[in-house]
Amino acid sequence: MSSLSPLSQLLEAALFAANRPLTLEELGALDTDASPAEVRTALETLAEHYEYDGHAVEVVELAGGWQILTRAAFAAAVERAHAAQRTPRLSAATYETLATIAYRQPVGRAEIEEIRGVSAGGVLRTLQERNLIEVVGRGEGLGRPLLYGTTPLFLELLGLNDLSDLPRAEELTIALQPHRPEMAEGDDGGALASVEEG
Amino acid sequence: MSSLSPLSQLLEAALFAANRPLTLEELGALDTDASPAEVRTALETLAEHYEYDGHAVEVVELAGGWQILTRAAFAAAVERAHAAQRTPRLSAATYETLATIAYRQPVGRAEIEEIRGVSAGGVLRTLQERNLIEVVGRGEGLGRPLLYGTTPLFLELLGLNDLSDLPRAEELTIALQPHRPEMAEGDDGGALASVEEG
Amino acid sequence: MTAPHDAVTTVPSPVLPGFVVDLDGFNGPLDLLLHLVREEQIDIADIPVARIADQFLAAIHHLGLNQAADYLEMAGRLLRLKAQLLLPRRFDDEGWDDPRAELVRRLLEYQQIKEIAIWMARAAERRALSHARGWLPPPGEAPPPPPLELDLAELLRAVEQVILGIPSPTLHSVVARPLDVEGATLRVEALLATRETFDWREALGPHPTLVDVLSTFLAILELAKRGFCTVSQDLPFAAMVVIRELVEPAVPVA
Repeated sequence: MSSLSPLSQLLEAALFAANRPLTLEELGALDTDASPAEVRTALETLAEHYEYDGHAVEVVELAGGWQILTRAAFAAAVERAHAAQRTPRLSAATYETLATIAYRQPVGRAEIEEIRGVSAGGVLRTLQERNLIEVVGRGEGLGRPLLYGTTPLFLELLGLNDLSDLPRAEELTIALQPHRPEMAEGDDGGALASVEEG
Repeated sequence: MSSLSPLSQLLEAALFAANRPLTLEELGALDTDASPAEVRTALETLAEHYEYDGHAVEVVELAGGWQILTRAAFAAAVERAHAAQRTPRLSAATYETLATIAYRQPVGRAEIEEIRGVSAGGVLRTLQERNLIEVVGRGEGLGRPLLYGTTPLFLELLGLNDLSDLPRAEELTIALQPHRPEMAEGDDGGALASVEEG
Repeated sequence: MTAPHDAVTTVPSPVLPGFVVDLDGFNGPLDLLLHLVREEQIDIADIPVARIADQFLAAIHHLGLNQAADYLEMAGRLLRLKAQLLLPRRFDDEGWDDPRAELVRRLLEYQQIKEIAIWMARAAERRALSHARGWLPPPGEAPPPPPLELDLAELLRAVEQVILGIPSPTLHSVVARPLDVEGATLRVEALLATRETFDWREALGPHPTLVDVLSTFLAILELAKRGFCTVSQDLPFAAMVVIRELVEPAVPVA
């Protein structure tokens, strides 16, 4: 495999110097003469280099940007050496709230509470503090409630590139009653449509 | 050049993920079967790999231990691009957040977001990076939120001597609406009323 | 992306025999209700409300959740639903809306959220196996960023934008002007020196502000307390009249 091009080298340096995904725009600023297509090609060449050489790190496209990450196979070793800690797990209630926001955004607290059937104040604050959701505007109506949406960090947390990587409504199993699938399918449509509208 | 050995891969993953340089001893814990000499050889092989392919990063041994670093030539280029990306002007949203902090300090993120109705995380970071605001303490209440205030640089850039040189809140409406001089006749109620209209 | 089909079947079932369930196992009344429905192998579209309502009440009692507002609200809904279904309806009533429809919709919707939540948890777990760059060397000698421009007029325009954007009168605090009781006292004393009685408004000065009014009022009350004057009102809500009191021994008493 040939040596890395100067552009690939620049991109590699930038990706190594960041601990978050860098957008194509940010990467493009490294060499203003390079077109977005050239930047993308250089990134792909870089990724191939890491692949080909059997490196323990890889160049991945994530959360709308590019990042170098260690390969999953080495997670145990990295943690054993206490070189890095695994991010703490979130609670089921937190994931439910995140799921509601991800599919319904922009969405207000009242709607989140209606869907989950429990008050959401504490969880919303925690999610905001962790920068997984953010206020994206205000709704109409009484008191003009704050509306929430997910952040790029949310995509990073799940390892997604964008929101369309979330399971589509029709990929979900809604059936509560496996012995009566026709029932479930019928009701599926209704509930799914409501999610897709959101 | 042959692919990286499993030990070199382990070392690479750990060096990449660690938040500090790692000592030979720490690296040795990755594979207890490997002797210190083998670890050192594997590190040197890893370093050669990065050398051979013309990578923008290098594996180096410094006082504190082993680490992967961006090569100096590329680090400077990355820094330069990063600095060039900053525009000398602030966006409208940034100005509004700055205005909120200037008049409400010390003020927490939640209050800023409540007043502006949008998420403030990114803007706060930008303002902090530019040394226009700083953390001035912690508030009472849940999670003891960080409180922000303006910096001396903020005053310097505006050509103000101190914060009392900022127009007072009740003068502001008047100053901003010179075509409505009758406002000036009113007492504090005038400023209050105009706020309530908003 | 794994097929989500196995996701639902592997939902950790916190259930022990009967209603003995893990307190932390439920994320709200819908979760508990969904659990009961599943446990009873009930068709979600045809929930026997009376039975489920009783079980729900028993369960929250058992779990000590009968003080939790979220659960109580659901219990109330179920009991209302139970009562509605007890009302007689005609056999030929084609326009009958199943009062359970709303509950069914919410349960299905919630189940969907639960499934997505499980998918997300798994995605996050996979992602957590990869580590980002940990140690970042301190920035080198970067050229200074271009000098920042900051403009006071622009800042003030931004203040107005912020004020306009506030939806309700949440901004109550106006920078307080200190009351000038001392100045007001001087004005009242000057009037008392020359006049035996006067309308208190005369002591306000030209173009009085709210602050002037309050200052003068306090000044008059203070002088009255110290015995320099009395205050009277001819009628309720009529303007106060200030009357000089003769306290100085030097002043001859008739």
